Amino acid sequence: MKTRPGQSTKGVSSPSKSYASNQEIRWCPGCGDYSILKQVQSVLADENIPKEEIVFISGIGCSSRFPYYLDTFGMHSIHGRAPAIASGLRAIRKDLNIWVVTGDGDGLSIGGNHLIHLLRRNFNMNVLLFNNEIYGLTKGQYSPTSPLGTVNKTAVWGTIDLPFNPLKLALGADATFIARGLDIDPLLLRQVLKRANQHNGTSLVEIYQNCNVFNDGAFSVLTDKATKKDNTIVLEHQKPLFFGVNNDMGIILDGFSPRIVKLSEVSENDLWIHDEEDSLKATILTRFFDNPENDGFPRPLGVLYAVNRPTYEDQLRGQKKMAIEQLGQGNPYELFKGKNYWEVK
Amino acid sequence: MKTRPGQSTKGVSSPSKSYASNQEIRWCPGCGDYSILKQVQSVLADENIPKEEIVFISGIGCSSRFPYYLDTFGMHSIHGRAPAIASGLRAIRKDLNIWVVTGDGDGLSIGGNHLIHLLRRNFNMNVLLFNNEIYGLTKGQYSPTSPLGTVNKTAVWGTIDLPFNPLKLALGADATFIARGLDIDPLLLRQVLKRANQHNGTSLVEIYQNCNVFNDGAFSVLTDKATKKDNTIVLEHQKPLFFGVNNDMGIILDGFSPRIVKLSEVSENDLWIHDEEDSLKATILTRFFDNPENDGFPRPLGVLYAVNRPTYEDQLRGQKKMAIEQLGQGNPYELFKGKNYWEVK
Amino acid sequence: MSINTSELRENIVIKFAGDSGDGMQLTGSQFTETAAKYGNDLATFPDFPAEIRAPQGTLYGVSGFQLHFGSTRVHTPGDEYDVLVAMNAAALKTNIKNLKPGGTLIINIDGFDDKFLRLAKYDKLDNPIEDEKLLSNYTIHKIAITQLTRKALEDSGLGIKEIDRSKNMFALGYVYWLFNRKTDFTENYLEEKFSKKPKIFEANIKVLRTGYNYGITVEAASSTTEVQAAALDKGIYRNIRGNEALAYGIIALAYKTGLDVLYAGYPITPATDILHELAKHKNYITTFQAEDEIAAVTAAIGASFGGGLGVTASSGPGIALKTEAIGLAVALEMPLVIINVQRAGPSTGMPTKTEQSDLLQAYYGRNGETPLPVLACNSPADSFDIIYEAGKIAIEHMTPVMVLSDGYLGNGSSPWSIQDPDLLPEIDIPFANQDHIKDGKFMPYLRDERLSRPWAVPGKKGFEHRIGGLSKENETGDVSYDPENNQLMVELREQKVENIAEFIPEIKIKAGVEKGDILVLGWGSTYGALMSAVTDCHDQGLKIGFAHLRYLRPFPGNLEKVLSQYQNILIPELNNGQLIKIIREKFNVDAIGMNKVQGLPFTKNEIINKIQDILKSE
Amino acid sequence: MSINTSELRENIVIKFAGDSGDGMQLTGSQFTETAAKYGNDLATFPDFPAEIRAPQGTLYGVSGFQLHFGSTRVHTPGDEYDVLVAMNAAALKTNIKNLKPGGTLIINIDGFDDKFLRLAKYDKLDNPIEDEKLLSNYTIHKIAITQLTRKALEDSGLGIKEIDRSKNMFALGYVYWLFNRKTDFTENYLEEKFSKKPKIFEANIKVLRTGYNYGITVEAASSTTEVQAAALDKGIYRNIRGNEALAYGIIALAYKTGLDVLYAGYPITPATDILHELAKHKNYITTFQAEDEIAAVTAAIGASFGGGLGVTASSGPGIALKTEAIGLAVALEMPLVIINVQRAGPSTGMPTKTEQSDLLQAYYGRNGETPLPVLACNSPADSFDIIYEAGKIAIEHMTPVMVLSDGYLGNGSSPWSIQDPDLLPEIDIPFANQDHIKDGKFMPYLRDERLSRPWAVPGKKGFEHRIGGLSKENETGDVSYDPENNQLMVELREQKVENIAEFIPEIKIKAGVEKGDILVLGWGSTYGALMSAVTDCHDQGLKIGFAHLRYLRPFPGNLEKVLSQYQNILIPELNNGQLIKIIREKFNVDAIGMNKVQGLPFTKNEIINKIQDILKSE
Ligand SMILES: Cc1ncc(C[n+]2csc(CCOP(=O)(O)OP(=O)(O)O)c2C)c(N)n1
Ligand SMILES: Cc1ncc(C[n+]2csc(CCOP(=O)(O)OP(=O)(O)O)c2C)c(N)n1
Ligand code: SF4
Ligand code: SF4
Ligand SMILES: [Mg+2]
Ligand SMILES: [Mg+2]
Repeated sequence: MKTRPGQSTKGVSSPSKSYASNQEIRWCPGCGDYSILKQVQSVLADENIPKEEIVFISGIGCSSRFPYYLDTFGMHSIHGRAPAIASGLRAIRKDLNIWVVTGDGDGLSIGGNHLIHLLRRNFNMNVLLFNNEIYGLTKGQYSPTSPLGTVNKTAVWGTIDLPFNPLKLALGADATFIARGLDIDPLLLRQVLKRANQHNGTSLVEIYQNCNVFNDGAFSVLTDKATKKDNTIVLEHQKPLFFGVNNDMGIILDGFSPRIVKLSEVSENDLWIHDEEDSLKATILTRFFDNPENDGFPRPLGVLYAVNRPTYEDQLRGQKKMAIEQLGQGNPYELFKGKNYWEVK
Repeated sequence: MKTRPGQSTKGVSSPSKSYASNQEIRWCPGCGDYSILKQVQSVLADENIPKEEIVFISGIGCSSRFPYYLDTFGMHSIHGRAPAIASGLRAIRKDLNIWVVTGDGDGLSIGGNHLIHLLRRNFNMNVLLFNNEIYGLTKGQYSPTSPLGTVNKTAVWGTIDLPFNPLKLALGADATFIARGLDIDPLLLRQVLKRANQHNGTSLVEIYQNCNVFNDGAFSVLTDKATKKDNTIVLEHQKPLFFGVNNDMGIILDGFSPRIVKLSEVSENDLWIHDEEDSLKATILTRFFDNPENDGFPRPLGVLYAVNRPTYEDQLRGQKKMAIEQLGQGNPYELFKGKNYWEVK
Repeated sequence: MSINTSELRENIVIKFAGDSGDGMQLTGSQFTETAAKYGNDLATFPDFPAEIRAPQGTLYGVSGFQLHFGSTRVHTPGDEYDVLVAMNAAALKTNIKNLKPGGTLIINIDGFDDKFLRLAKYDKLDNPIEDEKLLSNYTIHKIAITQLTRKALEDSGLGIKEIDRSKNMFALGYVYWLFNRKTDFTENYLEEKFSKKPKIFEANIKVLRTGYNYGITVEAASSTTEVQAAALDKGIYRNIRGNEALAYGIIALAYKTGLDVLYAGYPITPATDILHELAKHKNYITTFQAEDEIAAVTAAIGASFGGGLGVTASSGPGIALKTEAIGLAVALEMPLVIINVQRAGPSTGMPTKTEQSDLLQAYYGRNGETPLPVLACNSPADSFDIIYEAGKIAIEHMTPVMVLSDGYLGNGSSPWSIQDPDLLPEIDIPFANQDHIKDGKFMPYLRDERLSRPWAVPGKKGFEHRIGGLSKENETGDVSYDPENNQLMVELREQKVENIAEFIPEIKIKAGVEKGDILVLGWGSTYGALMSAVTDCHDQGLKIGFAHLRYLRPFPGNLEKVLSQYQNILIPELNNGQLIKIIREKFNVDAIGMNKVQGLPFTKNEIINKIQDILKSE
Repeated sequence: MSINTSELRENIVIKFAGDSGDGMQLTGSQFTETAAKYGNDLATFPDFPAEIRAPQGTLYGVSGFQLHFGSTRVHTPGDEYDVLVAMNAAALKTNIKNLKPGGTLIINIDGFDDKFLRLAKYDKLDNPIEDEKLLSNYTIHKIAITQLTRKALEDSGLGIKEIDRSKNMFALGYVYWLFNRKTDFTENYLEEKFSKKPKIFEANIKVLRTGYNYGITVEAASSTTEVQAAALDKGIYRNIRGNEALAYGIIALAYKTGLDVLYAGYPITPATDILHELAKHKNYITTFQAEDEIAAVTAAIGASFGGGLGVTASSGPGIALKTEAIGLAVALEMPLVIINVQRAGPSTGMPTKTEQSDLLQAYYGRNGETPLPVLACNSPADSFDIIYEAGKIAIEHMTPVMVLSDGYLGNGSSPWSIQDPDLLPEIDIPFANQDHIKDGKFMPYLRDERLSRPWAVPGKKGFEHRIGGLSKENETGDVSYDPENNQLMVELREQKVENIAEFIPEIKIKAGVEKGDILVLGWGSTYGALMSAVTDCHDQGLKIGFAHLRYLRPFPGNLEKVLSQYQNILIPELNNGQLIKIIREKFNVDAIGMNKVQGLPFTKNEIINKIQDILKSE
């Protein structure tokens, strides 16, 4: 568990239902958010984190309604600012288990700056970025992740803004943990969420989420049974990269260039071995789909990158401790007086 | 020239002085900004851009006083927003030559989001990021580029925020042009500025600038005669990477890992050949100094990366043209009436 | 057998209510467009749930569309309904209290099974459609709309979900019959909308006609109802929503001035519809969806600096984010139009509901002394005029201008007497010229008789200049820390805005007496309710007058005089008292406030009651 | 030979003026600290150029430090100087107009060579130090300070630049002699400051003593001047700058409440000094330099949600950016302290100059109905009390509180009667407890008699709850779109803030009569000037009173009564009329405004003149 490693022995595992609040869930029927909620609840239960130690902070958007549905502490704040709110919370509360829930609009459009600053600072928390490539709550405008040429209410002639590649951007901002999951691949999502929660630092999890009302099927090639295996690749640390309906395709690195190969044609030893700690390889992985040369590459899922770096709050506390040792913490009267006081009698 | 390629034949080259405004320059004596101003004026003159077609937009900071000192159009706006202002201007004015001047605080702290969105959109303009690793105008607080452990007014116990690596962040945001110059290497700076100006898209030029009042010597190893050659490497497209006081050091790529070699020990053919269009190599270049493994690497200067991608304004104009062709541009009365009007007589 | 009798009515208020998935907005707007075609005056009030797709059958998932149409002037969507169409139990429950005694209640009985009753929190033993006492108050039409729709489409080859989705057409067809209106407008609409989905098109048409025919067949009503065309002024009309009218006004500004208009926005409810509309018209203007509200307003400022006209819109929280940049535009004296389609606050509040609580923010919500003109639309159609006037002021007086609309106006609609853009007032663009050059130097802050400065656009040789947010010397615009100059500039900017009073129309008494016991003074979207209420009270012989502010800063020059003609000033607002503060302060008038902060517009009766209270307490 | 005569004076205003590189701020603050040590009451006014390091000798590069010290109560830094130290021609030019006739003028004649004269825009034929007419008005001390300093240090081994940098110590030493004060305080200071640079330390000491001895030796004055200790109330005092006092007040809040205080800020002039000070005291509080102002205020909100106290500060433009988030804090009913160290606006304005023009922004500058308490400090020392009171209100009433200071208070200093934190008023923290649980569910918006809600901090089992910016049901805090509930919550939040009037002290007449012709009503940093002016006028027999608001929202309960005791209400403000708007609106009082928007504080005489004008025009 994220904040108290020894915790899980503390009690019996809570059933995930006990993490559900008494509020009626108000997403559209069929929305991918339901599945994500379920997996999060189940991970909280598996990790056996006491409800009262959990805080969910969100911005504004469909996804950002998330905290209402968990019987933990939570704040549904304002658009784009959840990372900053959570940073302030974490700065004084090392003991809590903190989650940020955001969307592609909330986290990358209005909130992009807070997100990249959070990543470089590396406050320990889990950021779940629900990427549905659309603004759901405001009813269907394009977002910073909508593919080029997307036609919708605000892009009548098609978008011309190159979308962000969120995980690539995160690497540019020196993220220590980046991962990707799918709303309707519960097993993988739970695994990724657990890893994120165990990471000590900011973990950014991009979750592809279907908005069945305004952007239905955006990820269907990645989720439909028929196409999924050929179009996704699940990464595992120190395991070779292979994929495909019959698990018969692999990826090798030819210099800097990844290439797809048939397993029948190369030995498994020649395949690219996933190394979570290699940021350059992670960079190549993030580019599997926005580099035109890499057309046809499977979408990497799982943990792309994970390294350790001191968290902001640990360093902050270190400084605080040092300051207390040096300066004490008692009545600040002496501080106030300073050296140049005088007395009037 | 940026906006009118055929321009330079238009008239005689203007002396750079004619680009100076009548305002007294009010930077601290000795500030690196003076030299940058001079090089910019000289590039404007060399490129022979008519004064009235030039616009400088800046935010707030010492660096952002820049527009006042040029006899062109200019706006000294508000903190962090220059990229957005310039985007709005460019959206309707394809004909101008637009420059954004910003600082490490202005452009990367409060303005970070506008900057990364500008880069992905690729509006054609030149962004000059004066990086002095400090907040100058507000008198010496740390900035998002201050090295870890920096001690100053707001970091009495040393900074604990991992600094941004601006060019790496820019690559993460899909910049099409990134380059780096030094305030007091006029020749190189002019070359870089010219290239930036010729690039059709957003060109981000990071300029290391000495703030001799609050952060004196931050870049002295890169600028002092004695250390400069060993600590910088000037990139040239399709040229091998070598450097050093005696030009006797080179860099090779060993898999993904750059290694410093003595020229005496390898043949020039084995050196890394700079390829401006290779984004992965550019990524490695940006990491020369923030990867602990790369300790002792020279700081890359010049153009790290430059590729072409359609500019935002060109695509916007394309859509506008299409719309005009399809819908006309005359009196919108018919549009207003729509189909469901009725007449009261 | 058909019914031949037809009752003549002046005004009808009809409410369509059902699940948000039931297509009530479409049903309502189709009926509205048809009413418009028949020449009725009208006002609409769509009312959506906060959720995108709330679960079926729940109380909070009820979506409603209210239409008031008539052969006389219509000012509001109406307080109470003559006709209520309730597609399920939740729709009935949330709306029945506003159905007039004796009104017509059309019920889809298939929406009242156990499940629907439970979701609507009715005890299943108390099914309202079997509650004789309740029903006896109304004329009841119980119809198994869902069943009949399914029946009609049983051979359509469509799935049950798709079939059920067209049951709103049954209701619409039935109501068309009830009001003696043809279905052809809607048929044309369906044809266009589903041109690529012929099966769906055919199903919808079939159900629409089934509903219509059902009316004929079962002789459900003793008579149908006739509402004749209204006696509007001569002209070409269309029905228009407020946000659409704002968009068209912006297009008119682009067309008339020839300026490149940049509309830069960031999505937010309820302002986004303006962007949706404008995005279609790239032939007239450029739209830019920015990364946030700050980028939107600053991009607009950039466009204005470039000699275009920058326009931006948002709602409450988004406007808050823009305030720093608006301050820059004030300091620069830059034309800029900012639209605030207000919604219920504070903070996120109730984003889909209406409120007027950003007036003080418009006045004072910036750091430093930052006066700017504030205008407010009073009806959906008026939004066109207001935005055009705002643009004219922004350009002619070189100033940012704030336009206040709200969710009620933005989503609601009213008939608009379409204006030929060629006949709109001319706009005089204060471009810089040689007169603004002194000793060879362009003077960007040399002022004309309006105190307005010249606009010098990049590209114009000899007019190079730099401007910024630092204190500027008058005339030269150079940075200046001179104390007296700073005071002068603060005063000049204030005076410039005050002077606009000379360029705007005086305020007129819109209803009632010119002198008397009470003046009802309103602003913005409450116009309709106040107008109707005062008209009624005046008809009853009360000495009451009604004036409505479209210009809130500066006020019309004669406002003080008008106020002095009445014993009492009543200021009803959909906020906790904002205009009243400004009026009290400016004119030392002890006005009476009336405040509603419920996300809902005033009803006429609320106003009438308040007026009567005041007169009683005298 | 030494001078034995010493003239006794009650009050002295001295101004040190020179280049920003001349160390005038250090000189001024050293003299100030010594005056404080001698027990004088005092007030300071540092005045820097806008540039970081303006070029030497220029007019806009003059840096000044003004000190008023005395044996009687001192309220302002003074309108005119008794003593002016001018290190160069530019310093003389910009300051001579404020030197009292007969005052003492100390001139560094080395700062008047051709180059300095040219930079100061003096004609070189008109060297002011040779202008007998000019000089005859003052007691002149012409000294070749630069030369004498160089001479003193010729063997020091230091370079000329470093030598010249210590010439301020000569001036300081000389002035110490003039006022009969010892140099030892400054010597101790230098020892500490240059502990690692012994050469520099020695040079400074030497020059300091050289200056002092020069006074003795040349018998430059016929007598030295004596200013005795002031009769302050009993207590331990120190001299404190406003921004420092704010920082200490925040530390006191942390100490007294035991809460984790998070101070989250983003640098901006003149608020940043608070962060500079607090960053030193990580033993008491946590500081966080955020990426922008929005991140700063939201981080503070996050800390408060976590059971800490969030504090944030900024100046005008930065406060504008925070307004959306402040609205959230109002809706959440979350303790939060926001400090606005105001500066001259609008927009970037004159960042290093003072103004009071963000009061209306503090009141109204947010979307929706967002009432919050507003407090303002009236002196540097009062800043400590105000911030402590603000924190107490924020916590006890669960509300964001806005504190207004300004550049003049933030940078200026005054003696502070140091308070023992243990003796400060207790703060009652409304933590949630079992009483707030109903039917097993925690009720985050169940209100106490103050209408304040309980604070349940993450980690507390059984108190899990979710809050947000959407409209909330009273008591449960659940999202609610119920119209009446929304109105109720708007009214409760307003009432909660209004009720605070019961917890704050009444306003008192600080000077003059309790009933009479004019009440001068002020707020914020103008306290000193108004106090002195009214005291003078009252001494002259005018029927005038003075009251000053520290609580601006809500107002003290007796304010209306106090206002009613005077014929006229005069409201002087360093803005274009802001408090006056609120007073007029709230109390229907036709107050008279007096407005200065020059980046400068009022002088006493400006106020006196205005008072006399009003009385004359009666
Ligand atoms: C300051 C502000 N600006 C704009 C909005 C309107 N708004 C609400 S949610 C949203 C975008 C939602 O998109 P995303 O974050 O992708 O979430 P989704 O609804 O798709 O889950 C916007 C623009 C707002 N509430 N506040
Ligand atoms: C909204 C706002 N916040 C803060 C400031 C204060 N401020 C002015 S410049 C600056 C930072 C300057 O740093 P940088 O961009 O690195 O420029 P430099 O002065 O170092 O050239 C800050 C914080 C401001 N003017 N406006
Ligand atoms: S609009 Fe889209 S994202 Fe939002 S709840 Fe509905 S399906 Fe989900
Ligand atoms: S403070 Fe630093 S960056 Fe600013 S003008 Fe001075 S030397 Fe240059
Ligand atoms: Mg989304
Ligand atoms: Mg900087």
